Amino acid sequence: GGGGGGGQSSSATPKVGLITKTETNPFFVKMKEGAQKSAQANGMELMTAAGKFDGDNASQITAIENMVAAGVKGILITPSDTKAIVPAIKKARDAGVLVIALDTPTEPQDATDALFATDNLKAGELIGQYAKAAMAGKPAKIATLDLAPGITVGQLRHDGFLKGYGIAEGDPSVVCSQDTRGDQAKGQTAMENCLQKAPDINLVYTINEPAALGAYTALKAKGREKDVLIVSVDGGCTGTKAVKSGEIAATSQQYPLKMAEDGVKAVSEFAKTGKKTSGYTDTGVTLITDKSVSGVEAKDTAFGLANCWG
Amino acid sequence: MEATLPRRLISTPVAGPLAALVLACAFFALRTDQFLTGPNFSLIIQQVMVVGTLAIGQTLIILTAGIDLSNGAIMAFGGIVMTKLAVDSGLPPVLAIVAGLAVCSGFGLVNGLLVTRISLPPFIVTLGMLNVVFALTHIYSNEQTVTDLPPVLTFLGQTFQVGQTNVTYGSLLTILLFLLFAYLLGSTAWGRHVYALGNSPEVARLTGIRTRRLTIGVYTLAGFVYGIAALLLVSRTGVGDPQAGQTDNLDSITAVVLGGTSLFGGRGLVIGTLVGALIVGVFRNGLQLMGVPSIYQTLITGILVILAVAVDQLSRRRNR
Amino acid sequence: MEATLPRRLISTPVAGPLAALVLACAFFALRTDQFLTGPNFSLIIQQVMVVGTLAIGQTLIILTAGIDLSNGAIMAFGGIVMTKLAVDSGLPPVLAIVAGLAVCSGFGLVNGLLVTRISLPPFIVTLGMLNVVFALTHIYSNEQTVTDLPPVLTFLGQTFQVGQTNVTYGSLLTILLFLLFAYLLGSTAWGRHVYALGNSPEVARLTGIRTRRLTIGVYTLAGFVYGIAALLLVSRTGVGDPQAGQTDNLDSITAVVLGGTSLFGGRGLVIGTLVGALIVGVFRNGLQLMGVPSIYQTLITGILVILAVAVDQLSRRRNR
Amino acid sequence: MTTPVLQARGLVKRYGHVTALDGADFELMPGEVLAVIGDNGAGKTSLIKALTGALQPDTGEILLDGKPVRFRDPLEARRQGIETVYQDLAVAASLDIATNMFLGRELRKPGLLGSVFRMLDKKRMREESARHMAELKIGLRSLTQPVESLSGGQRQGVAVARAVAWATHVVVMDEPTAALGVKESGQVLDMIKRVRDGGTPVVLISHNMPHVFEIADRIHVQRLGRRVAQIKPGDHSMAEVVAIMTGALQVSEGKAVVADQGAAEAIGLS
Amino acid sequence: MTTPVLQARGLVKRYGHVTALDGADFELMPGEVLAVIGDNGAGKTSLIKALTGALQPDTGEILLDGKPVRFRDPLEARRQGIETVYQDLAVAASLDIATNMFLGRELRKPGLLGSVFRMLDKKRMREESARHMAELKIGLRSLTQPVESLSGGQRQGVAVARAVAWATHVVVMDEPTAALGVKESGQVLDMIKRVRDGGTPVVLISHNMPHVFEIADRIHVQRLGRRVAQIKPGDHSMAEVVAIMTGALQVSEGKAVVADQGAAEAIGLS
Ligand SMILES: Nc1ncnc2c1ncn2[C@@H]1O[C@H](COP(=O)(O)OP(=O)(O)OP(=O)(O)O)[C@@H](O)[C@H]1O
Ligand SMILES: Nc1ncnc2c1ncn2[C@@H]1O[C@H](COP(=O)(O)OP(=O)(O)OP(=O)(O)O)[C@@H](O)[C@H]1O
Ligand SMILES: OC[C@H]1O[C@](O)(CO)[C@@H](O)[C@@H]1O
Ligand SMILES: [Mg+2]
Ligand SMILES: [Mg+2]
Repeated sequence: GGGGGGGQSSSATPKVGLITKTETNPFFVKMKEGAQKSAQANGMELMTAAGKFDGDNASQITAIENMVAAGVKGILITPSDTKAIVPAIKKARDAGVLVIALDTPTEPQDATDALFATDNLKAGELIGQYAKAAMAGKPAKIATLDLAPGITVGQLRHDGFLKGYGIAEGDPSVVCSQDTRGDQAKGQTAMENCLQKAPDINLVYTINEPAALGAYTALKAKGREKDVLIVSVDGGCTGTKAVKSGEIAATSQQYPLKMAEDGVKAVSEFAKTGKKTSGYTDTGVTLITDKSVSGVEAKDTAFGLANCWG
Repeated sequence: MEATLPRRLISTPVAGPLAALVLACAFFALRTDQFLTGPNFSLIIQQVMVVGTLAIGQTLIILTAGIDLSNGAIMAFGGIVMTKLAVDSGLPPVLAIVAGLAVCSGFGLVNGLLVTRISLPPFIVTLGMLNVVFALTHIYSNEQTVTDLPPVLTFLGQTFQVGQTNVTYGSLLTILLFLLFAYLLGSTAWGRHVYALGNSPEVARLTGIRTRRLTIGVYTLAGFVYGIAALLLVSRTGVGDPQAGQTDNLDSITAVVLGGTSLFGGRGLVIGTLVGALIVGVFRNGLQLMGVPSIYQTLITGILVILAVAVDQLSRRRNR
Repeated sequence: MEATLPRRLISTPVAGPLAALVLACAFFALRTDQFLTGPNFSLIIQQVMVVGTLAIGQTLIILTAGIDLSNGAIMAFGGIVMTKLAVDSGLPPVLAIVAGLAVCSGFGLVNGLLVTRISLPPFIVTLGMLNVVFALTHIYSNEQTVTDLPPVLTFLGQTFQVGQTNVTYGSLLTILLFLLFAYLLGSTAWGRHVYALGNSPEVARLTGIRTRRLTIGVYTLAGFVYGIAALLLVSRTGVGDPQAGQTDNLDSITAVVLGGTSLFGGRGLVIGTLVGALIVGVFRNGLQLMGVPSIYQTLITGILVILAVAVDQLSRRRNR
Repeated sequence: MTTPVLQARGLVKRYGHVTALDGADFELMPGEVLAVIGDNGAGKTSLIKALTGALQPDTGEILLDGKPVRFRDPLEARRQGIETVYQDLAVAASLDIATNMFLGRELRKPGLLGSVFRMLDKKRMREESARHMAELKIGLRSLTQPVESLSGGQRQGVAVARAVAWATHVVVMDEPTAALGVKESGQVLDMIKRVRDGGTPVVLISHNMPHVFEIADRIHVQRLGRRVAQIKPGDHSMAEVVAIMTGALQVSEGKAVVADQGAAEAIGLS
Repeated sequence: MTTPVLQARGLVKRYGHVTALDGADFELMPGEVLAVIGDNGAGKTSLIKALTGALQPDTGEILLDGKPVRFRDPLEARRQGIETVYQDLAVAASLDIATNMFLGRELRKPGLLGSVFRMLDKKRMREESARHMAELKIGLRSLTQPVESLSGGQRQGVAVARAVAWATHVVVMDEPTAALGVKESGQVLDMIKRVRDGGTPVVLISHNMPHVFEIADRIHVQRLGRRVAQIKPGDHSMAEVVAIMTGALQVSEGKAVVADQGAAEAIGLS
């Protein structure tokens, strides 16, 4: 037999785990930083893990198991695969661990104790509405630079954008749709090809800001950057600066730091008092633009830069 | 004949990887209390069983001097087939499983046919197949994760008690599969032919081995094993997940190579692959238990993978 | 000597890939108007230049019977080094570029040393290196994309006019690199030695080639080429992106193998790699222009990759 | 007239613009040792590869015991009891001697273990291999070494022992003694005689004229891809045979005539 | 006493529990053809590999012109003008004949093209290779084929021609005629004589006793990993030499004495 009390950690500082979708997105890095600060403030030890790519369910399951084995009190997770992670979360909860989803809801949403997240459909809707107003009745030729098959945030934002713009999936004004995996280089290639196919594209929806910047570079190479509207989601500092300089027209800003801080606080609370948080906390989303349009509520880039992440 | 047991052990290609595994375990056992426990080992086995099983098929193919980039994708498709047929199409679960196994074997067969009939390089065939099967998975599943599985599909995720430790039936099946293939490769004519084929297809042909048929058989059997991996995956995650397995091709190759099998074919042992898979699982688990931040886990894993094989090389060199 | 030019062309390993490329172009030209235009071809070259340049280094290593999984990661790190030094540390841009090239060469050197000094399999060395460099990139960059680059860093993204078409300096550089390495491999002693090494390290050693030094040189040179790829990437995207290059290792191997080079070493031409990279680029571009949905693009690309090499095989068989 | 055991007519095999076989004929009679000789590149290996299913001729036909056959692969020839030692040594480098000896016809354990579990009888295979190797008197320090670590001659010994152990109809050997020591060569020649005396005809490719003259009943001379003569060792001197082989002499109606005066003088024939 | 050109004392080389060299001595005198003979596995190849830098002996020393040397790789031996034809044919399979002939010492174009651009002079290398191959009179249908498509003998010819073309100090050949035809073997023997007559000593490993007796000035007999005798061909009959090689006779003070009566009788010595 090896040593002490099995899964029961005897160490004094309670542990909290954070499992992100990937290692490579500044969004999640910011989240980790926030969690780290909050953990320190609450006298907790933070453990982190991440998937290898967006959609990597297996690594997230493994991370949950290992964290439970390490004796964490609670786990914060941004689920890569919203349905597939549910059984593993259930096991962790059955083992007495508090599980909170950040950024992305599980399906069903109550598979976790609580959710701190942006409303992604709304994030899409906001930029859709903005685009509609900014186009001011001009006939639109739209390119959508999406995430990848089967990842809910991508789908939700795409759907939200169409809804906000007031068109349905399959509308002929959408002339080009491409997956970018949220990657700048792939976003650029996608935009180049879309322009080759339909040179008169004048509105670009992008899943996130790296994709948007890739699209901008492609447009600039064609000398089209001035007359094409790019809208995006995220509100990272790089992206918000791009809004300020006019490369991106508008973006829906989200607040990962808040998600993480609130999440760690909730786990700390649970560790101390045994009280579990529950339900959905909308961490908010704000449309950021310097060229506001009437009918859509927005904040300027000064606000955006003050609140940006990354 | 003069070779005593320890001497033999040293000269088998598994000794190095095994030494690396033992070293890694010793290290983590010293650094964290939670590591050296029955439940934790049971967990590690659960965590490596899917990639480990894929790596069995990968071992077969690499022994023939091939490579399979499509195994993770085939597994994902198999998982979707099993779960969708059972849940959406209402097929009896056992039939759904059989259908999944058949589909996976079928993809393996196609790989084998392309490799032998048109003499295409396995890298290209399975790369193409990876894309094709990936797309089919997403088209067939319509991007939907399949949930609410009947218990038969998750049976392998159930546990039984060994002493104080819960072990899943899936872990047991994986271990049995490794033993089965160690037997097939080591103690049957078929196994000898696989090695001979990997040494040199021309030599194998000249000695009267039907190399095409053998190759096709190996790819098909590997496909079947991927089907079992699909079932293990489904039972472990409790869902049918179209996103699954995307990095498992490289992960399974890693397990094979860490286990001492040559990518040039004809040399290696499937038990080495088990050790290779466990090395990766132990690193991941141990580093996580030690609370190493995830990006440093990646960094250290990179170094450790190199070190593990270096231990192997250096131990062999001493033996020279 | 009797071999007339067309005969020679048929028997070179590039003929098959070239035929596949031409067929693909013909197909897309018939199916969509926008395909067969100067600007579109200029675009395709821009889109493949980064992976194509990585694939030059990959070709060198594969010719020695090695493989490099770390090239995309090394390039990403190189890009971050160049841009961060120039923007954040205020180094003169040219020095920043030199530093980036040096760092990439350094990683190549480490790969080479591990492969030769401890006789580790290249697969494992570069897999480990992939993880290490990946982690270093994210630690060093702190996940920040580096923007506002000085013009020197994006110079290669500028264009000059050829007829009606804008061509980037980067495209030109890529083509020149391919020609340079075709020359080095085909017309210098060093090139002959690389092939001999790939044929059999033992034979190369016995004929008096310093195989270790040669191998280390090849990996280091490949690293340097990855540094150039980093510069091309930076100039193309206009930023330093820590997330870049993650699938480029497999993509570059694909280009090499599609180009007719054997993964077992000693056989192949770097010009084939260019053709291989273009095949992928043409498929992606053409399918997109035809308006094929993403997931079907993946499906069709999978099939086409297999077909492209099948064309090659069948054309060779006829020639037997 | 007796029917040849193995016969070929007009075999042609081209590789690109190299013609390896250019209408080659071949006849092996029952119970004889037939030597096939010829310069390097004369097409000897190509000929026997075509005869044993290792290579598909472009045209030409092959007859076994007078009946046309087509061996699509070496296995089909083997199934007819034709065993071959190929010049490029068909041994699997990473496998040991016993495994190589039994490759393609492994022995299984008796009883259920063998029939149901298909378990190899490694012990018996090792013992029998040891016996076969001992017959050839090839010195071996261990039977469990992979063959890649054997000396060139030892490796060749494995291939020869294997062919002899299994042949029932025809044995074909492509330069089997090329890498063998004097003693080991002697053993192989003795073994060839024993095989012949057991009634199985042998085809022997060799560049070693003393060996050929010691053992061959008949000699097939191959030149530039075809058979240019069939002779009996007794009818011609070694020097004459060499001259025929190199094209300096030609055989017409069983007698040697000078074809190339210069060449004939160069090799010391007058 | 003249100093040996190449000399070795007490070379030992072990592979696991196989001892390939067991304290082997060796001496090559100026201007001689020294034949090294011995059974398969006697350690001949291991010996010459140790002498030419291809293998690092565990212990023992090597002297070149009386001075101790250590060749850490074959290149260092080569640099001293020692050229070797290895038994396992050091040719690069996918490269053509000319490339193989010049591998490791390629010719560059004259002028800037060569010095700055380091461009190979393919034409000259092809021409010179053709000349060297022609000297050996090996029949070749094309110089641009990859060597993997050559016949066994043709391939061996390439290796021999290369060694002879480059050697300035010592030529070592490990069974160079094993795969060669009669005519080609004769050419190689002639060439060896010419090399010797040019003043370069030659080490020849061969199992072909007639060849050895035809050409060797002295014979080194290797047995069980060490030298058991050094003899002159004139002093002993072929049968005696074979007997020494197999251990049936032992040489003491220059005379053969029977060591193993049974073995001696078995090979026909009384
Ligand atoms: N695969 C191949 N591709 C191209 N040419 C070939 C191939 N195999 C054989 N050849 C050519 O065919 C001819 C006959 O070769 P083969 O091996 O039959 O000769 P051989 O009589 O056995 O010679 P040796 O005595 O040297 O073994 C040679 O010129 C050789 O170069
Ligand atoms: N790499 C190796 N690993 C293990 N054993 C080896 C290795 N190389 C040689 N040996 C063994 O060393 C002994 C001597 O081999 P070597 O090749 O020197 O013999 P040889 O006299 O050249 O024989 P041959 O006449 O057959 O070429 C043999 O028993 C051989 O099996
Ligand atoms: O890749 C999708 C992920 O990327 C983000 O938009 C951050 O850039 C997250 O909100 C989302 O979960
Ligand atoms: Mg031959
Ligand atoms: Mg030898």
